[in-house]
Amino acid sequence: MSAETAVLLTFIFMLAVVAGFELIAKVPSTLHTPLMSGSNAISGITLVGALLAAGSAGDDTLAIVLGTLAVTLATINVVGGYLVTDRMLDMFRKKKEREEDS
Amino acid sequence: MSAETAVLLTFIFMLAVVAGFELIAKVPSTLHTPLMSGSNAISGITLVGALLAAGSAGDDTLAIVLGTLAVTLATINVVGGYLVTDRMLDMFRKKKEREEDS
Amino acid sequence: MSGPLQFVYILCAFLFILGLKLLSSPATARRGNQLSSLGMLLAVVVTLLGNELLSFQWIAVGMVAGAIIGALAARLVAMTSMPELVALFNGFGGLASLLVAWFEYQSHPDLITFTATTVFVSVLIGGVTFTGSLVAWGKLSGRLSGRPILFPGQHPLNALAIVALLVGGMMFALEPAANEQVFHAILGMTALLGILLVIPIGGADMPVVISLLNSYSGLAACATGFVIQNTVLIVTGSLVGASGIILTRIMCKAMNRSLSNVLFSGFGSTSSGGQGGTETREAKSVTAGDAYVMLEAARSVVFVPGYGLAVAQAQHAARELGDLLEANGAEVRYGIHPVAGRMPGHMNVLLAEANVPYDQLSEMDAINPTMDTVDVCVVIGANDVVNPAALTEESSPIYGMPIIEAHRARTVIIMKRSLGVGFAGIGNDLFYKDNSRMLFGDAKASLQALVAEFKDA
Amino acid sequence: MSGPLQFVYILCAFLFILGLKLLSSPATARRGNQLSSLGMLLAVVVTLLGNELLSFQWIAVGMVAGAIIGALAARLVAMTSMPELVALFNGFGGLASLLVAWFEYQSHPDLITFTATTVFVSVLIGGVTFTGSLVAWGKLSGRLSGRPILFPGQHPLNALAIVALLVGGMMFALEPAANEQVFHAILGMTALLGILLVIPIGGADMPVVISLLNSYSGLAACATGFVIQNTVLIVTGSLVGASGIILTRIMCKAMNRSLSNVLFSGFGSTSSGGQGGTETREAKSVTAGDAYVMLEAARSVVFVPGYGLAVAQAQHAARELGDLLEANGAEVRYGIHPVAGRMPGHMNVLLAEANVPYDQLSEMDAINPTMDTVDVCVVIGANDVVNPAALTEESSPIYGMPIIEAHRARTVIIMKRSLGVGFAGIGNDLFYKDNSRMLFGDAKASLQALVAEFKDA
Ligand SMILES: NC(=O)c1ccc[n+]([C@@H]2O[C@H](COP(=O)([O-])OP(=O)(O)OC[C@H]3O[C@@H](n4cnc5c(N)ncnc54)[C@H](OP(=O)(O)O)[C@@H]3O)[C@@H](O)[C@H]2O)c1
Ligand SMILES: NC(=O)c1ccc[n+]([C@@H]2O[C@H](COP(=O)([O-])OP(=O)(O)OC[C@H]3O[C@@H](n4cnc5c(N)ncnc54)[C@H](OP(=O)(O)O)[C@@H]3O)[C@@H](O)[C@H]2O)c1
Repeated sequence: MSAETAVLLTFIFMLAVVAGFELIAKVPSTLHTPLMSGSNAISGITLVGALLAAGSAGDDTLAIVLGTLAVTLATINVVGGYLVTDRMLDMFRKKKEREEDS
Repeated sequence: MSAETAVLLTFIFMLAVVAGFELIAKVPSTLHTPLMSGSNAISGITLVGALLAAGSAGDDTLAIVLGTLAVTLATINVVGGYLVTDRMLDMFRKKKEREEDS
Repeated sequence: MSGPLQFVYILCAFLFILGLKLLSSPATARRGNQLSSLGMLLAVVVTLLGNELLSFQWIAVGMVAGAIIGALAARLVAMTSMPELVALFNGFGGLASLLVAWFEYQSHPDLITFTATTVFVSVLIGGVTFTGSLVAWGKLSGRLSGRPILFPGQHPLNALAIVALLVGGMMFALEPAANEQVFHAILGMTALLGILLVIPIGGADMPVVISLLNSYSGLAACATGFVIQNTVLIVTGSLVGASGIILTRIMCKAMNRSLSNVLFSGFGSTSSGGQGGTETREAKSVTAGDAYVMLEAARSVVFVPGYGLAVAQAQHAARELGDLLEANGAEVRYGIHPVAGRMPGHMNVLLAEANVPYDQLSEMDAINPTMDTVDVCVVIGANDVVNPAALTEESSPIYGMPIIEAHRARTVIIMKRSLGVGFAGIGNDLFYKDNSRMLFGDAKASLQALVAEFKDA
Repeated sequence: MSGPLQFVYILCAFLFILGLKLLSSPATARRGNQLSSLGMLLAVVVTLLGNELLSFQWIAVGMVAGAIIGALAARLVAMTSMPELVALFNGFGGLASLLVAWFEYQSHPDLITFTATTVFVSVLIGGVTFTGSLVAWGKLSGRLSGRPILFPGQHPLNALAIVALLVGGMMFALEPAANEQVFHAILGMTALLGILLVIPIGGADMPVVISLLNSYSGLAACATGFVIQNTVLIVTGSLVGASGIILTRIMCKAMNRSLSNVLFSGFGSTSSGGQGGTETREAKSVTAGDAYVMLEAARSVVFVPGYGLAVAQAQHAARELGDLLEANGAEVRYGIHPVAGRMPGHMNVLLAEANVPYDQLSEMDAINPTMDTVDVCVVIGANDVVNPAALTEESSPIYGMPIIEAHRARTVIIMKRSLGVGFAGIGNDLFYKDNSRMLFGDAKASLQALVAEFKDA
């Protein structure tokens, strides 16, 4: 990795941390459970690494098992995390909305 | 510029814009005048470009004039901007602090 | 991966950020979550298209299986079991990153030291996250005892395990190809360490543990991002890391305990006994009929739910009573303490499930200043979060923790099964105040009895 | 520039960010500004050390001269002249970036098209910022008439100038070396364009213009940052750009006008006449003695300052009266409208100069809900920001703009020199309400008369 790239990646890291703290500090306590499950879903981004692994496993059985299992687990994390967050958030209704529904 | 560097710089731009909007939206209206003069001072970062110019001017008279004038003006912007902001902010006191002073 | 596809990663990162931003209000939060998942989908598609992968067969198998399991789990779980489900998902995420690192090593055993180091870090964090989250899941779901498991020599044992892991990691990083045995030992040790670190922590502290593990997995993603120069990993990792750290800090602050106290003190190991035994004062107990008379006359009512509401699954009954009180002309609000229940925002999710509109859910800081004008405050299965000792008794372990000041209401009705203690394991003066009335029994049963009184009237 | 020094740029950017973050509270803002200036110092030092510069002689000359001028200007200017000083500094910054771009061209006339394009963009934004800010400075300081200067064919002329500039820019970008004449023409044209664009805008709209020009210079810095691959320029440019855009939006929203209305409508060209002439109702005028009697009996007083406070330099007199009222047992607050005066936060700075503690300065949204319980509301040289027409009269040009609802106080005392209009050029029903009393005269003189009454009593 060139020094230049290292500098740029560090810059990105610094800015992402700042943006992350600012944004998350603004999430109201009402939504802390969805925040927890939602950021858990985002951390399933390891799926990207798992895909690269499973897609290049070749013939080695252990490698295939590792890659496929990694994809499965990461997908559970991503799909389950987003869906459960969606299910929770769908329940948050304003008084007005609630009356319109019923 | 390599494609990779372009991607990284765009990333930095995106994150800086997000961080900038989040941070500045939080500045209370009480401090909007210092914010204006302070961000004006920061925009004097062109000083960096002016320094590079004035430092590599060589013998060309026009180049020397341009470089030196650029350094002068950018320095006015930076020094004046920060000092005037400092002067304003120094006046903002809590009730308690004010009583301690007098 | 080619340039244009890299630009798509910027878009993905932006969608994750936008998703978090929209989470700042319940009205936009759902759209935010959807945008975030769109970002994830994009990242997956770009990864599949932009790399020359050998075979898609195993990818398809894994993704289909994972999607089915994930969707079923998300749809079927009860809202009251949310904490354990998040713990489980978190564990799966940890195991996935461990497996990716293992795969990396398996396919190229002769890694350079730098890469081997990050493989080790990924395995370490991933493994600890996996078994630690499983233990947390067990404690939260009641499959394991919630009591802290303490034994003599625990701290030295943990220290030993950590030292052994670091030594093993060093050996592995320097000569990965020659040290396959060491790598397998590391795998086992990290799994063990996760268990060892979490068993001495009480069940109710599990949300802190999960947040912390989640933030570690974010930091691990950052580290990996630097290694494979993947920007989206760096950004996502930072966001997840920041979220975990902030949630951990909020919980510790609301419990008025330091993080190291949560992790190492075995807090809650004495909770079931408590000081209840030495109590000589008498609490005034009432029947549902008496409580009905008080509520019927009240113009302003505040419900304060706590962990007992979740245990009794009483959220729907609470909503029903609230609606009846409103129909009866009273102003009804719900006062939500930030750490009521067993995870941050727990009560909000339960009440939202029961269709309580979120504009009726008031935060602690909004409800306290108005407490003096409240006619009846109904405490439903809450204990520590309404304990006035936090304000007055300097010797109390929860002294300094902000509480919902229920005792300042004209009348307080407290629904719980006994005079027993809550999570912090300490007695509660509130039960013995002049304006307090205990309505003993399961919270759901008590609420239903009140609902019946209103309907009969 | 070598790697390690590049890392220092990250630190600089972080210091700028931290500086803005600390600006979120008056208690920490000063430290934030100092950290930000430290970041700038670091950036300068790193630039001087990390590049092989030919000579430091001219740098020294420029920096010493600039520092002396800047410091003197910052120390000597009166607080009431802050808007024009910011305009002037902004103009200097614009000219500096124009000169840097010119230098670039002067030293390597055979630029590649891409670089030539950014040189053109820098010259364009820099030049417009320079002359535009100078015009703004002239209007704000009274050296030029504040009236919008409108003439027939203005819009076509501007369009022509812009088209000519774009054609020139294209020619220049394609063959920079051969087109020196064109470049000089571009220099002249941008200067002219800055003047043309700003003269049709009324004096009171100058803060919007300055914010907008400032945000453009941020965007120009971003563009330059991409060209010379300088990260700190990109980040700083984004921050400045965001700040300018947000401030512009706040001002437009608080005035309930669109940005294009501000820039192109010649708003304020009819302001001096106004509808005052057709008024038949009588406003009740009082003397300082009468006003003293009302204030003496008041338990709760709110001051609402406006542009007239700045004109009269009445901030110290207001503070003195406030202190006397407090000594007399009244609760005294200052209700600050976000666009009272002529720049955002203008009133806050003036009152802070007069030593009013910032915890007494209440924002509009905090003061309005309590207005019904206020005994006396003292309006000091404010007009539009307390005009109830904004709430009720759909035909009014300011309809929809949020105001400080002074008319809801038990009694309103209005200090101004006449029944004349304010910036928006419209009449104000407040002056004719039953609970309103006009105290005519210069605001400072009226306040001093009241102070004298209190001291004599
Ligand atoms: N939310 C978080 O993020 C989080 C994280 C970590 C720790 N904590 C801690 O958890 C505690 C939360 O406070 P809290 O007031 O919500 O709960 P609590 O203090 O743990 O008290 C819960 C009460 O509910 C009662 N209860 C249990 N089952 C019931 C049922 N079926 N019907 C009626 N009542 C029932 C219990 O009394 P009986 O046995 O007499 O019925 C118990 O006293 C705090 O100490 C907090 O620091 C929270
Ligand atoms: N703050 C910003 O950022 C900003 C930016 C752009 C535009 N604006 C606009 O500026 C206006 C600000 O409203 P405002 O209420 O502060 O001011 P205003 O509506 O412009 O009214 C100022 C009043 O002060 C009086 N006055 C002038 N000199 C005085 C003196 N020496 N003693 C006493 N009174 C004096 C004038 O009345 P007499 O002549 O009768 O004395 C005038 O009516 C709004 O329309 C706003 O939209 C503000």
